[in-house]
Amino acid sequence: MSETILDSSLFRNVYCYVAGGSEGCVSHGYSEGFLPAGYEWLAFAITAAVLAILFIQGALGGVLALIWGERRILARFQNRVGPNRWGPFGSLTSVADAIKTMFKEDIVPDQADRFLFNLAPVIMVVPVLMVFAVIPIGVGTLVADLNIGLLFVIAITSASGLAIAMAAWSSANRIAIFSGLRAVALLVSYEIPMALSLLGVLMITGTLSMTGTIEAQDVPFIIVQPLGFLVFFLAALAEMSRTPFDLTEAESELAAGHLNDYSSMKFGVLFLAEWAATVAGAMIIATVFLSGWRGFSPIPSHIWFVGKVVAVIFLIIWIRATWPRLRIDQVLSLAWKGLFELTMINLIVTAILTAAMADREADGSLFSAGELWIMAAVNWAVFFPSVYLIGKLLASKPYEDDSSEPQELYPVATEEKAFEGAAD
Amino acid sequence: MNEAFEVPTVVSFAFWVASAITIAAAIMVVTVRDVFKAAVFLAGSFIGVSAIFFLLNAEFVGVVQILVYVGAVSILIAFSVMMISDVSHGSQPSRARYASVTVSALVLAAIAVTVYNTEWTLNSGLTDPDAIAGLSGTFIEDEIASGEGRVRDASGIQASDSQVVQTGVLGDSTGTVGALLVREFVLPFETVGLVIVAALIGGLALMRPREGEPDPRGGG
Amino acid sequence: MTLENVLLVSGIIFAIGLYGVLSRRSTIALLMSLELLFNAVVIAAVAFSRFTPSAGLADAGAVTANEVRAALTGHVFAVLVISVAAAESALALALIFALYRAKETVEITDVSEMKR
Amino acid sequence: MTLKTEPVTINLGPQHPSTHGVFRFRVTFDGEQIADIEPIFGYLHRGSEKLAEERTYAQVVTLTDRMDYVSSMLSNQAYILAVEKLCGIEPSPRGVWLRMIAAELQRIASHMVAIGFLLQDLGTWGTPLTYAMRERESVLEMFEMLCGARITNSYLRPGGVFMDAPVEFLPVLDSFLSALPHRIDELESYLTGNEIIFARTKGVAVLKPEIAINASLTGPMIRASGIDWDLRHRDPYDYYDRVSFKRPLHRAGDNFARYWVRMQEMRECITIIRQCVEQMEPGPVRPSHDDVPYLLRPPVGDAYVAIEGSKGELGFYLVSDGGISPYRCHVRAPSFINLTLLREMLIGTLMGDLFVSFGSVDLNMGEVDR
Repeated sequence: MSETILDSSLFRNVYCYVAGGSEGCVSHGYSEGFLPAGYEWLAFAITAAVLAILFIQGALGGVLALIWGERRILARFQNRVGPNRWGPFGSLTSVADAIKTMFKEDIVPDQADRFLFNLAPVIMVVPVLMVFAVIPIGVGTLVADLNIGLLFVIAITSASGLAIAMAAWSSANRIAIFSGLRAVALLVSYEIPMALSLLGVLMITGTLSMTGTIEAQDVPFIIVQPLGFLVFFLAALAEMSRTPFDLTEAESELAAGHLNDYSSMKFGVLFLAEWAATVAGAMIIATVFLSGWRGFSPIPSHIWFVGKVVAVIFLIIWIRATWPRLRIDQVLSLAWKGLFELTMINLIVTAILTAAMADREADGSLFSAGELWIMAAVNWAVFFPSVYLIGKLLASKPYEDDSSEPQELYPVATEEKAFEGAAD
Repeated sequence: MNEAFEVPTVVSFAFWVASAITIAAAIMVVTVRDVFKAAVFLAGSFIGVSAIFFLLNAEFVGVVQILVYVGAVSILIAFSVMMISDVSHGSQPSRARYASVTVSALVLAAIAVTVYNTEWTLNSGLTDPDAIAGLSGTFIEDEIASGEGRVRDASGIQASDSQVVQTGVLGDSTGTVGALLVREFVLPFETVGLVIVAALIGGLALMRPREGEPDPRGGG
Repeated sequence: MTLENVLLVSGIIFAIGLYGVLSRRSTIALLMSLELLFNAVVIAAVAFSRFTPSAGLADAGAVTANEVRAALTGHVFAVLVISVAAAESALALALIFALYRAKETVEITDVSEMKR
Repeated sequence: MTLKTEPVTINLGPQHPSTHGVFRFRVTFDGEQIADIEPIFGYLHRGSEKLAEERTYAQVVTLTDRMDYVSSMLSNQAYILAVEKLCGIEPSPRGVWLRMIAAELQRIASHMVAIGFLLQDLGTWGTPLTYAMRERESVLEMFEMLCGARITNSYLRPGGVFMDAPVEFLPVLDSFLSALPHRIDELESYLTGNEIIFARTKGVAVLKPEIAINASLTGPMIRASGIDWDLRHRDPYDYYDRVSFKRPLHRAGDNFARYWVRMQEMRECITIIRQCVEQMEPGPVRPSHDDVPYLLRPPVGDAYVAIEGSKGELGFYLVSDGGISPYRCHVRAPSFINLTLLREMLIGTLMGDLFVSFGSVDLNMGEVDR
């Protein structure tokens, strides 16, 4: 087990710096470390702790940057200035907000179930932070290259539904319970198209590992798998509860949903978890569909990755700035009547293509770039008619009879004075 | 005993921790009165079981456990508790509590006696180096397509271009489980698919609007 | 962590689940206990996969790939059991809802119609 | 969801982000579906009608500003018309044209607010709201030019307006009116073709014409149900019989129809204002103080005047006992009357529709509670 974890170079670098001497490190050119032999477990623990702190801090910084960026971009969309007081271009506003949140009074409602109420933020934030561990943010820069990375991400994020349900139920607040019910219905429904849309990618890469997925993308999968990308993107929006699927905390309906009764740092943690989920979701989209850290050589891989993540986040913010929210029944029917069918079409087409071209290439990958381009052509040919058809199917019905059509009456008011002095 | 199947102390320790969490959570599930809390403890128990799966080199099963049980089953149970406020007031244990404890204890005793009195054929008793490599080392397979090819220990051999060095099935179980599911066990696999479809239709049939009830707007 | 220990843990969880099935009155709590029973069985299946060799491996002679793969039969059964359990719990919840709709209760002692 | 589950009763409001002030619903939900709904108001009750009995006729104008604070010019207009009828004052032509311009500008501002907040209720995170509020801001700036106040204008006086428009006003008005169609097009291209807005608003909270008439709904609400009822056309006050305009009707009676009617009415406001500017001639903006003194003492009697407010028929009923202040002042508040159908509109809809339908009524708590 430890061998697979050691394979990721980030972990190896830190581990060998601390432990040195051991077998795996010597073969990679490391010499002495700080610790004597026999204390590998301590080195292991130190490495894990260091990386965990590093990644959590990274995630936190990403979240603060995202909050600031979102506020600035939203302001730009809305003809406003946005936060511009604290720090250059207001970039320290999120920090100030975080500090303010920490100093607020921690309130637990009288009727709340204290155990669940306190536990919910933890359950909410831990899975999201665990996702960051398997995402390669540059060549070899990841904590653990799990051989089941993609499945791990889907599985671990599904726990957030339980956390929302816990937060909602323990608040003993009926509006929060609505949020919990919605969250459960929404998350359980969207997990299915989300997992199925990744299955198409899986057929092409033949691996669940994140690194393997990136290495297989001689052509970014957004081109090879347009349907898969569309469905995964929408499902990810739903899982992150972003517009237009932000029903769990629909501001105009539920105020803040399950967050209603939280205050101080518990609120901060729940809030952090949601925004971290957005960052993580954008990272996964960038990894799986935008070929992760791959790019042209003069620019380092980390910059490529960050650039792609920022592009995805911008798209998400753009959607938030412009789209209204869907209703719960529409959200669910979109999942079951729209996205599910689209993934099925995608799966069938991809399966046929994969079967037709399944032969291992010389470099060990399943498909060459040329074959990926053929796949892309076929998939795009399928993409437009299927999206059009499903869209037609789901579109709101026009008014049934002609009489419902709007009309404008032309006659001048004085010529057709039907009522005489109604007010007298 | 051979070293390949020896369990490291760290893993052993982690197993006991995971087991303790699982059992404690399971006890809470059957004793706590608040059904919603029971559902949360159930999720905790599921996570503990999935940790045990990870420690038993069954990553795929562990992830499926989280995905299905934590992500769907326990959430659906919590959903039901929220919808049916009848249960939220708490569920009393029935009067048959002592009888239940007795029965359970007897079953546990029977299991324990059986487990400790059986002479298990263990992996650690294996001597064939090829078999050990196939399970937990790295191996090379002669004819990959048919599955009948001979397995050879890859640790001493320089693999040629046509040969693929594979990780032992216990080291990297995901691919093998997938292959097994659609080859040897395709019939049970399809049957399970049928069962799920049947459950889906059954659930819909149970929940469909009855005669005279107002038709709900929209899908869902 | 030996096979016996894992099986013992599995047995303990099974016993706890059994206690829950026998003693709880709420059908939802009953369902949860049933899931514990399933989990106990799955742990045992995976443990056998990990610790005991498949039939062909213990014998002398050439080891084939199928024999090696057969060591993971327990994993396959675990996956199948989990799938069936998921279907079962979905159906059970549908039944509980139907029960609640008809009887306004989910307590199992209140719905024993045959007794009367 | 057809699960027969225990109904949940929730108090939404008075402290809630989308109750347009301090309104309170006591809603009984069956799942997400609304089983019963009881509107509760009075949280903004300030006794304006009673306060009016303590003030002179001129002072009451300031109270009307604070009734419907997003269309105070229209409240002013209704009150002033009632006073004029009570006292038999003949208004000055230029003053009437000016107050028609002010009223139509106010209608644009009010509809912009209605549309902006309706879309805010749909969950658009403020983008259409800021676009709509930008237009309202231009209108408010013009009000500032007219009378020095932006929201609580008190611009109108018995017989005309407080003062003539400054020379800069008409050019600004002209540039605003030429820009506005493009702005409305912009807003409409952003909204009217949006599939999510279609899906959320079409066929939701339908009001049949019969029900709408029975409940004496007025304004955009009833015109969205297909009833051609516009007091500017049916019972012209001021000089509305000298201008021509279209009356947009929609027959669906749903949330989308109400949104659409408001959108089109803003375009008609532009043509009305242009006609007013064309027909306006120089002259006094109100009668001299010899004819209309500050301290009005109307003869004993009563008067009811209703105008087409931004939300519907806005009527003022004044009773005079010959004193310096009204003996009784009653307001027919369109927001209040339009609210009476909330129950019929909303039962059976989902929670997400609740606030959208509520927003589509376009009510103002200051006017509902008075």
